Amino acid sequence: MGPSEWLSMVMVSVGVFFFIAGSVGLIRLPDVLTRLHALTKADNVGLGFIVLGLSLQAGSLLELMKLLLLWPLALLASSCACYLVAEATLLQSRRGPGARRHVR
Amino acid sequence: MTEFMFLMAAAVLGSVALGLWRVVRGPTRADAMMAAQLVGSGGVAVLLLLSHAMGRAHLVDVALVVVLLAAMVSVAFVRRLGPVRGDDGTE
Amino acid sequence: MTQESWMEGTLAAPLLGAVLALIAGRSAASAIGILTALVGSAASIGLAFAVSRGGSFRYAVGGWGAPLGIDLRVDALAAVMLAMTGVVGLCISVYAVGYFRGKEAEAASSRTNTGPAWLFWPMWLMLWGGMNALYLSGDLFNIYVALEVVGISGIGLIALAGGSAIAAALRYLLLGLAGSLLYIVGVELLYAGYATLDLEQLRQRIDAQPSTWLAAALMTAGLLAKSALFPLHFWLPPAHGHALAPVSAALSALVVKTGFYLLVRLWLDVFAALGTEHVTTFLGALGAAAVLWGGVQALQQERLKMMVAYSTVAQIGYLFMLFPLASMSGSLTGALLLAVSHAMSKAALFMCAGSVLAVYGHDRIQSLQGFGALMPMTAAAFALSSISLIGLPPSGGFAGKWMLLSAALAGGAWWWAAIIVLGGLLTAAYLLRVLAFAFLEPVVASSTRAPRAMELTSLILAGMAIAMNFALLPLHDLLHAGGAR
Amino acid sequence: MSGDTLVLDLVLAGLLVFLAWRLLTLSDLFKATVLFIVFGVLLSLAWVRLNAPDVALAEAAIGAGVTGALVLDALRRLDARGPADEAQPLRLNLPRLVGALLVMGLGAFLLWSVLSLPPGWRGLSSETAAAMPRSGVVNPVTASLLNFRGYDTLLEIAVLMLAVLGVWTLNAEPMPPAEPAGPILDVLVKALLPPMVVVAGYLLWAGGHAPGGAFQGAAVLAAGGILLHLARPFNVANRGVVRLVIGFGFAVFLLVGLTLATLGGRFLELPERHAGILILMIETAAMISIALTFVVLFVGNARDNAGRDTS
Repeated sequence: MGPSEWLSMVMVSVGVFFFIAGSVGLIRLPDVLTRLHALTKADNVGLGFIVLGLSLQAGSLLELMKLLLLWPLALLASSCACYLVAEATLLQSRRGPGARRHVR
Repeated sequence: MTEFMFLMAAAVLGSVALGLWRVVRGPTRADAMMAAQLVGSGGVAVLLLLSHAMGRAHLVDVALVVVLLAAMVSVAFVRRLGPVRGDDGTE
Repeated sequence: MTQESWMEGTLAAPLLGAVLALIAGRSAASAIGILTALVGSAASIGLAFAVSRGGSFRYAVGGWGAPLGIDLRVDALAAVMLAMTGVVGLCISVYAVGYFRGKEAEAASSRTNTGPAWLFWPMWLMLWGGMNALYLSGDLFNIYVALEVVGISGIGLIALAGGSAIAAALRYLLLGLAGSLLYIVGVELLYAGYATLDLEQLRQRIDAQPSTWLAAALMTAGLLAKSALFPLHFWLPPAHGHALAPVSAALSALVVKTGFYLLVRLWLDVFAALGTEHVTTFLGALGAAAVLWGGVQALQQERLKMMVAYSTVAQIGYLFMLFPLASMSGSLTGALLLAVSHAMSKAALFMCAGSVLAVYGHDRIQSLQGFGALMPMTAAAFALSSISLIGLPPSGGFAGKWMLLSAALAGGAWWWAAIIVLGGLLTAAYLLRVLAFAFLEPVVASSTRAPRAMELTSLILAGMAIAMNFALLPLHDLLHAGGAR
Repeated sequence: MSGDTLVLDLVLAGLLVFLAWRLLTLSDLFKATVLFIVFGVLLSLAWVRLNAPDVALAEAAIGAGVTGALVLDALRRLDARGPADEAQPLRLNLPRLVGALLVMGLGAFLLWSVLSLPPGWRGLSSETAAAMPRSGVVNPVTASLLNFRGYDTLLEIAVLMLAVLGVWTLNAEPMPPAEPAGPILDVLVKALLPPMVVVAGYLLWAGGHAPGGAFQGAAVLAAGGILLHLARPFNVANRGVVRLVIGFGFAVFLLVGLTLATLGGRFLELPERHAGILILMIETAAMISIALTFVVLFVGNARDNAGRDTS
């Protein structure tokens, strides 16, 4: 195995570590917002490392391009989604428990 | 290397399984949404790892589709079912 | 024109009409519908003549041929079903024009919206196209897809009535999906065993494996549910009883025959090598139970449409008596004749019920006193259809039952004969009960009239059901020439 | 299943079974919905492991994505009706027990019959391989769907079209108004729409030689439409343009088939030389129609005024 393989394996391992850390955070942390924080780390960083590690091994330019397109999309999507969830949570807690969102 | 990638894929899947505990446990709807998101990115990671391990480049396409669809579903979650119940454990 | 072009017309006309009606929308849907119905029924009748002259043939869609591609198989059995669908379908289309025009006039006077009533046309033509595809098909998976087309368009059509019909449509959907699931699992098992989906190739390769028996059982269960044979009939009366009149006519007269047709194909042809005597007896016994149960239920109904719907439950039972009698000569001719004349008389009965509803605003049998005087054409249609359904001579129903009866007696199976006679008596009881009310003095004078097109088409269909009496010999010849078994 | 993949496959299979069980027994519909979406993603992974990437794509896009959004939408409508009766947790009674035993028996039998398939069972793969050079495409799945068994696909497209008609017959209650979209949601929509369109086009094109095709492309395209609708609700009532697009794919497919029949071939017999371009044409039309179909299924038939019973 050459150095690029080793580097790939290290990066993938780091990525997987972040995934596991994210899940542990999702289980252990006390409230919605902190759990959200943990999850976003897993999403963004974990997937990022895995993509980086694998892109070292990409077989073709097209594959590399797709891999490198994929991560920013995932980053954008999960960050925005987390923001939206957090916003909804805050709105909800301001209105008090039991209130329905669509009731104005 | 192949074996390593399969094992890593299994590890990501395992962490997704851990996250599912949150879905079942709750207590708020936001938690369940988060877990669904985790499955989205976890699924993508598994697909990418499998793409390498199984030697099938086009699995990256499947991952791309999962990313886009997961984003849409996340928005659907928030827009359709923002947390209706009280937060911080009151159910 | 060649056999092939008649077949292509039969296959494509309703499908093309459906999509054109959809694109055209409210303004032109009914015109496209009538035009399509004319072309489609002409094509299917032409096909029947072509088959009677040239015999059965196969047609490789896409040019690949089985097992890779899909082969259609057009024989006399298929041709009869297609022609039946064509003739009854044309009448239903004409009736529907009058029916929806009447609804519109009613809506205009009460200033309500008729809503999406025009959606009837694309869905009905698609249903027709699905049935044609199913009768033409010689491929198990293709049949599955055709079943789906038939099922989904049927659900949409039932839902058109709104209100309580929605629940009936949903139940029909769930049952249809369950039936499809059972069927497709069976198909997968057969494909795993014999690496083909073609009916003819399957017939040649089939042997009595356990998985083949399981496949056969699953497919049969699915198809029995779809053809509403007792005891899987429970979904039919609410669905057919709540739908709009032209929809009820199409479902009760035509759609329930698709499941029966497929079971005939499977058990009397494809699976024949399995040694199927106890299965055919079982199917016949279910049919006998359906005849009795459906008849008794029909007697107790207070609404005309529900009564007619329960009558369908019973009449389907008759068709299934073919299975135990299939080895007797003439039984297939008899069952087919019964199927065709039932299609005509049942469509006519639902049309009559629709006309009655249009005039009276309800269909409670007790309060329909004297509708014979108010609507003589409808009453005549009702009476003629009743003659055929009961099986009095001369009528298609009589000839069909006669053939089955003599097949049963020739085989010494007097118990099947007894059921046939008993079922006829039950049918007479519930139909004559309505007719008795028809010819009493009218108690209400109603100024509303059903559109002429509605009353006339029901009368024509009922007349055809009678005339089917004389179709016995031509049908026999067609089956002979077209090589159905 | 070699040693390399054993752990992964066991975890995956175990998770799927666990999810299926929880899904059926949870009394909270919301959680069940989440698990349903999760189940879809994992099922797509299972299809990957079974070497069926085309199915994996369809499952990820339609099974998890579009269907998930539909179920969420339905759940919101139930929510809006006020405190719905929470679904009763599934208890075991005698009929259910009998049903469960029957299904398990059937499952066991299916398993047995799969295991008893002759070793090296190939189905029709040698016939398919022999016909591939004449099919106009390289991906055998696309060749089957659009050429060898294109007639099936034509009728499947009819089923999708019928689904739209079915939705139009129902007068759904209008969706309760949502909060206006915030800036972040706007950014997300603007940023995601272009890649969605590109990916849909890519999948359509890739279908000729790799997993992909009209259904998968359409699902991604539809996801874009649904996303847009979620941010800024719009109406796709049965107007002329909408109906034209819905019927377009089916009409093109059918007309191609009929034209070929009148030109001397058989119905849907694609001439070898032009098969590739005809397939692309049919798929493009189908993709556009199917995408709009999914969007209509999601948006529904909410009328401006309260849904009136029009029976």
